[in-house]
Amino acid sequence: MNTIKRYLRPEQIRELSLIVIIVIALLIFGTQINNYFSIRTFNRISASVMIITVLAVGQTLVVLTRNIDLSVGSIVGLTAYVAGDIISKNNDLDPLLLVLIAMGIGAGFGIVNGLLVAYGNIPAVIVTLGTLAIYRGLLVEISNAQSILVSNMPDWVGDLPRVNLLTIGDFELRVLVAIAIATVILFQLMLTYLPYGRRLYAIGSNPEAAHVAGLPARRIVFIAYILSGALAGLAGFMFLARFGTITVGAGVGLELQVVAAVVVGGVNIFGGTGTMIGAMLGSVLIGTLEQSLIRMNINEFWKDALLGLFILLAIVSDALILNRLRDLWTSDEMELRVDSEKTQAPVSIEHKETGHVAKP
Amino acid sequence: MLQNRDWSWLKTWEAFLALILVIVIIVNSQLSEFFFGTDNLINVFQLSIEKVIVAIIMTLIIINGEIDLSVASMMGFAASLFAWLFERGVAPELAILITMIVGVVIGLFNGVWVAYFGLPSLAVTLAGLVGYRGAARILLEDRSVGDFPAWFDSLGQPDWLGPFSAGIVVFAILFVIFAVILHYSAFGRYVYIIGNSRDAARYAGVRVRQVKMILFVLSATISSLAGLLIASRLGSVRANQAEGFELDIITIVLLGGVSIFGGRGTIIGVGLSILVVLNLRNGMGLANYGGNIQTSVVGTLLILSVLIPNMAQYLQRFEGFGRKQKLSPSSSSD
Amino acid sequence: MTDERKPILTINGMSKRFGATQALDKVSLTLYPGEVHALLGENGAGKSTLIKIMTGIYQPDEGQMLLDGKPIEIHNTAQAQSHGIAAIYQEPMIFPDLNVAENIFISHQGRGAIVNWGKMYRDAEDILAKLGVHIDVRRQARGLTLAAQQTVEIAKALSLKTRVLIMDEPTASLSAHEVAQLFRLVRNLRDQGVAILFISHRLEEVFEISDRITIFRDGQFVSSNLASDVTTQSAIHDMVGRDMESFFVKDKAKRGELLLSVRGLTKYGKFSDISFDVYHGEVLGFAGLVGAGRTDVALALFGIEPADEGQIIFDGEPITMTSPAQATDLGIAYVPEDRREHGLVLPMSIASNITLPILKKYLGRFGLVNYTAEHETAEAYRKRLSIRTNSVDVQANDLSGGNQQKVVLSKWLNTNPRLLILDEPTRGIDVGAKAEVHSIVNQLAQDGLGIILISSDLPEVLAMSDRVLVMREGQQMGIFEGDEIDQEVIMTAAMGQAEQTRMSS
Amino acid sequence: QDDVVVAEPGQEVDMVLLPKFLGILVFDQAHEGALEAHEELENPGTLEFVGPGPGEGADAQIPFITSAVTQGVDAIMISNNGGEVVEPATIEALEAGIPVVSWDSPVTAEGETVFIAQVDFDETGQVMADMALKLLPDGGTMAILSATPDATNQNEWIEALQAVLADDPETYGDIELVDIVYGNDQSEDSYNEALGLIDQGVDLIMAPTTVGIAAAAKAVQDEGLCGEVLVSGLGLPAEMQGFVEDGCAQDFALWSFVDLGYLTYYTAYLLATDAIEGEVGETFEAGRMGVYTIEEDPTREDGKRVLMGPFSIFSPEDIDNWRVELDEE
Ligand SMILES: Nc1ncnc2c1ncn2[C@@H]1O[C@H](COP(=O)(O)OP(=O)(O)OP(=O)(O)O)[C@@H](O)[C@H]1O
Ligand SMILES: Nc1ncnc2c1ncn2[C@@H]1O[C@H](COP(=O)(O)OP(=O)(O)OP(=O)(O)O)[C@@H](O)[C@H]1O
Ligand SMILES: [Mg+2]
Ligand SMILES: [Mg+2]
Repeated sequence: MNTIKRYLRPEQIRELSLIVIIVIALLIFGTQINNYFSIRTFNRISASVMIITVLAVGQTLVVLTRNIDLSVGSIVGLTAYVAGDIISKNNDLDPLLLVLIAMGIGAGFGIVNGLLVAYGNIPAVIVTLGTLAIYRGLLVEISNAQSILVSNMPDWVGDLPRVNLLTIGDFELRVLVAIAIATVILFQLMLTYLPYGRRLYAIGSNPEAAHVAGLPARRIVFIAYILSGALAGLAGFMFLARFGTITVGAGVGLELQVVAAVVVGGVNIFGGTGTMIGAMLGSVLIGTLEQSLIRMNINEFWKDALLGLFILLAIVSDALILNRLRDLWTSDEMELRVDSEKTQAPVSIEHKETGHVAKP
Repeated sequence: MLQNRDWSWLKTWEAFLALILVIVIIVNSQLSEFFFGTDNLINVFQLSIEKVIVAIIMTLIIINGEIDLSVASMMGFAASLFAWLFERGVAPELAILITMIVGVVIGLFNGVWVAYFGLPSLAVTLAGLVGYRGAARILLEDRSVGDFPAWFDSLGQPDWLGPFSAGIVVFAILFVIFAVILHYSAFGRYVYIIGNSRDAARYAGVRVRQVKMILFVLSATISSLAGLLIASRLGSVRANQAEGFELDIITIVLLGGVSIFGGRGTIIGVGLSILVVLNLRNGMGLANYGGNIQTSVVGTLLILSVLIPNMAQYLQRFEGFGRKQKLSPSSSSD
Repeated sequence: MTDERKPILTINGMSKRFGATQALDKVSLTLYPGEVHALLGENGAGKSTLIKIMTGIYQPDEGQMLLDGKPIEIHNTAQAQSHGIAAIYQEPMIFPDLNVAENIFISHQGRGAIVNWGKMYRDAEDILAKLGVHIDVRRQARGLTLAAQQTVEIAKALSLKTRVLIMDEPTASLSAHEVAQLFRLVRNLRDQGVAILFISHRLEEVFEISDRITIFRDGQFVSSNLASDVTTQSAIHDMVGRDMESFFVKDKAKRGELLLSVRGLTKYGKFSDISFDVYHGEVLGFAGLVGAGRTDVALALFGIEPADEGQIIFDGEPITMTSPAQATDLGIAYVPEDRREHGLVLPMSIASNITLPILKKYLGRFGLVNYTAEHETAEAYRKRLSIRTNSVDVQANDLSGGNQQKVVLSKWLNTNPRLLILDEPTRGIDVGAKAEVHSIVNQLAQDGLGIILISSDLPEVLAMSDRVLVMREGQQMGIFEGDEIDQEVIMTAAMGQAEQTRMSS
Repeated sequence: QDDVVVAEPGQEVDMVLLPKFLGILVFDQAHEGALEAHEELENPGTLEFVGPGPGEGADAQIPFITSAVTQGVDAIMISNNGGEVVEPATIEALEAGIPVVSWDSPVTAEGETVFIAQVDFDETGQVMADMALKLLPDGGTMAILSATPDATNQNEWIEALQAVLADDPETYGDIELVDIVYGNDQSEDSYNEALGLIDQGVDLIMAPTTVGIAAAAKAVQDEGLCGEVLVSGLGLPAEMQGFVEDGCAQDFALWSFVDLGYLTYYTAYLLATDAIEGEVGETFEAGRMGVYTIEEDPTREDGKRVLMGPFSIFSPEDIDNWRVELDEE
């Protein structure tokens, strides 16, 4: 039991159960929808999930620190517009450069959010509620309420959603989907193996202790917002490629879907726990529902009601079951044990210089 | 609350809002000679009356240390439910009654999770925000239902009572009632106390759960009422009615000086904030700024409303310990 | 002897002002390697403020700090750590969602770019082993006992090559054997040449552990002497500014009618089979180590965490206690151990705190709160318990610990209780305030209240109680009376070597 | 004819042009046309182009109407997106003596002075039916991807289309209208709705909105179903060209929104300067576009309209004739 406890944490049980739920949902849809288990379904769901997933990764960084970023929908709209505008005017621009520009613009908005939250000491909800509106207004202003049209962009932009990275038999992995998956893996590794990642957890887990422990809390939160902004920029680019036509209303309301995905994925809205894998699974569940219900005969109008129910279930199971598990995991068996003889020996305070981390 | 320190701080905040209000009004009157016309002044209220009605109860909820993100969805759901019943031939009076009862039930549902299961209201009402909107869509799908009886439509029109619509009358009544409740009744005191320290309240024998339950039921009921008022003002209902209103409502409340962490704020501040936001929007409308620009100006104001006191505090070199530090530095008296 | 050594850290003429409060006024302090240096002072004397300056949380208005004779400036905790200065607070500052090893190493900086988990676990185990304790370094810190949390903090300080270790009231919530364990660690560190600045309100501990004692009063330096040259009397004189008579005065109670009978009270996982009686006019002490379950019994009696089994007979009536509101109505009052979290609504005024439990009684016309009546009550208590404040409109936050405790007492006395449960009523308050609380308790017993006094301060329980109930790990070890009330007997019972439970009357 | 009213240039009248949403290309084109007329008539007054952002509710146009009234403008030109919701507000404007000229999408007979109909609404139904017939000569299923459920013009066109299909089963009997969905004139919503239609297996998506038809074409393209699922409706040549070339969209129709804005402005200007009353039978000259008459609207009871027309049909066969030269822009 203890070994199990040691290597399988409650969070992972949470993620496993999410996978089970997704599988069950897929099976149910499979009986209801003809030809459901096909590459087309996979492509459809993955294409609709990829944008949310990238945003959820950024959102998770911020939420881990006990903050929130509600402005992502507006950042997506803005970066999609600006990127579209740039590529419309410079058809020869290198694709990679365009992506970098989009991410840079997103990061710029992240800087504003981060400065206000981390250094202006303003609650994140207030800052990002404000910038949600401000960035949208900015989009209307700079675009002069004009749209970006597919026809003005080079073909590769509109074709991008259909480009495969690799094809194995019938299975196709689209480039944009691969980017989303890579983002998840990259940031999951960051959370696990970079000191910065661990500090995100530390700050969300106990902000006061982080301050006392001398962690540069402000800088860490600031960087989380920049990363979230940059990822929203990436999502903005993906948005441009997927929908082609960008109006001033692009990305409205995305923030809610993203927060919902993150919450369903088991990231604690009050910081400290959660993983990128979980956030991705949350996005997948939401995307599966969205794209499958639309194909079902019952009714696409059930989508939001079901989604609301799933969010509630996620919260309730977190509170009622996961907390039990956590208690169980941290129960007495692994308590402090004092070795009374050894204590008599002098404690050496010398220790190895390099500590616990290795050079890469 | 009768606390010297709080009062002095809030007074300055309210003074700040009042100052902004005066400026906005002066600028507006320069923009249009019709600004001071009764029609315009009533319009200022009339067009957002449902939001400001809900802002009153949201004030109590946030002071209590909770939040209700689902208000706009409940408004939409109530209107949709009413329209759906009406569509099916239910008498409108009965449809209103059913809608309000369902509103109470929804409030109980929200409240149970928060008050009795101790779940975070942010998360619970986020689920509500998505879910109740979804329920509205199940009812109305993408139909637009209208052609309500004339008496119902007239509720929402400016000349229902004198020059006022029913919404304005409801707002005025609720504003006074809730101002008194919040600032002068035991319930209001509990709302503040719980917002400051839920545990201390419980240890003092305050029925914390009951208070939270009442607040969420009130929130759902008033939101349902507001949803019906929109239906009557517009004369038709769609499932997406009132979508996104929660942002405006919360903005108004926070701009009114209510702390997002609970425990602080006054109805008067929120009243001033309502006037500022509505007049500002009206003025920008008169100056031909689009809706998004208006919203971003309000958003800027929201951020400034916290940034300015923070800066002032910083300039006075009150160094806080961590973020938990409240605005006013405490000084020992012995 | 220590004077010949070179000081590690010297503080000269340090001042800090908060608004109208001069928290520190040109204080000085010298820390030598290998000494335990105690810092004493009443509540609000400025001890914590000095520590926060030393660790970079506050910036001083004037004054300087010399490390090894060289002036340094500390702007944040990370800088303090790099100078070898670390602090441990009364409430351990751990990260519940991180595991033990991470908690130890989280503040380490510049040691490579990638976390090597295996090595981190090994290093953490090494450090804990050196401390002679075993904690699973892979488990999450959530749910660790306070003592274990504190051990993690010490391990963390050790891992940071600490030369100056500051401990701000580290023993306030530790049990006696945990304190003993902590002191062993402290002595080991001292022998390694670490300078330890130790703050505590428990004088016995201070004399037990420290080599040197510095005393502040009202933000000013008063004295600094070798511990061997300081007596309890002189220390108190320096702290309070006057001599104090014995603190514990308890007049023998005239035991009145039976007020409360508890039989077989049980709460699964917390305590079981607790039985006792409380009479009017008597003080029933609850002794035991921290975590013995005393607070849980009190919470059950007050309806906050109702018991699962057992009988409560109050005033001859069997009752099922389900909520604090019900308890309050019955005339039971509970002064909780955590004053700041549970006792007071800190940002609210003293007056509204005092009237809170029976606010309903202050409603005037139309059910609205009668502010005049509320003020009169608050003023009355301000005089009666001599709460030191200019006005009852002041936030409870602005009062010192002792005065806050008096506000909590006022709040419950105002409900006109018949049974008063006091949970650690003098924890973290200074000797002067402590004496005042004791005399209030004494007076209340004289007035015929039944009082349950839960305290981990053994001398206090011994002196104040008519009878003492001892608990250990959720079990009732016995009720002691008269001559049986003896430090040794009680400690033995609390530590678990007592004979079978004895019930008295 | 000598009773043709000709506008007298140079009079100062303040005008407001209110589109359904900002950020939709066709409305910008209408604005362009209005600006052209504004300059042509040397109006020293203002022409404001304001409106809600995409995705706002049915009532989002109301504040713009009321604030125009408060500003005391001389004419309001509105493309109604709120069904009857905006009616009380426009009636208030009419009562304040401000002519309300609806264009693109009418308000109601009581809530407007006159409606500038781009094409005959019944004709729109006919045109769409004919395009469908051309694309599905052997019959098949068709679904409509509309803008918002409250867009009066779209609703009327859809009704007209349904009427045509029902009235002539002989010709159209094999075309089955299976679903009507709404994309709210937002690319994302329209795209997702189009995907839903594709999954339903419809043969033809008919989108009487420029945003909808482009999103549908993109969805068909991304699904790799070009030519299998057909796309038709009302579209902008500039936007649709690429899709048509790839075979992902087929025939579509439109009229000139620039002209619509131009004609609307002329009508509103004449009303605001009291040159015409807005009564049936009044005839006026609208600059370069020629002479128009206010007539009873046969498609709406008690409605008055100025009919612009005509339709332009864009089909893949003669793409070389309408191919938009992007370089010109
Ligand atoms: N952040 C602050 N803002 C305002 N006043 C403060 C602040 N911190 C401390 N004070 C005041 O400074 C004085 C010194 O407080 P400090 O916490 O240093 O006392 P202490 O000696 O640690 O007392 P205790 O024994 O109760 O912990 C007190 O009067 C306190 O109210
Ligand atoms: N390590 C711990 N971590 C968190 N909570 C704890 C811990 N130990 C005890 N508690 C909680 O603190 C409260 C007080 O504990 P308990 O009643 O067991 O102790 P006690 O005998 O009253 O000790 P004391 O009052 O001296 O702290 C209980 O609610 C208990 O669940
Ligand atoms: Mg202190
Ligand atoms: Mg206790």
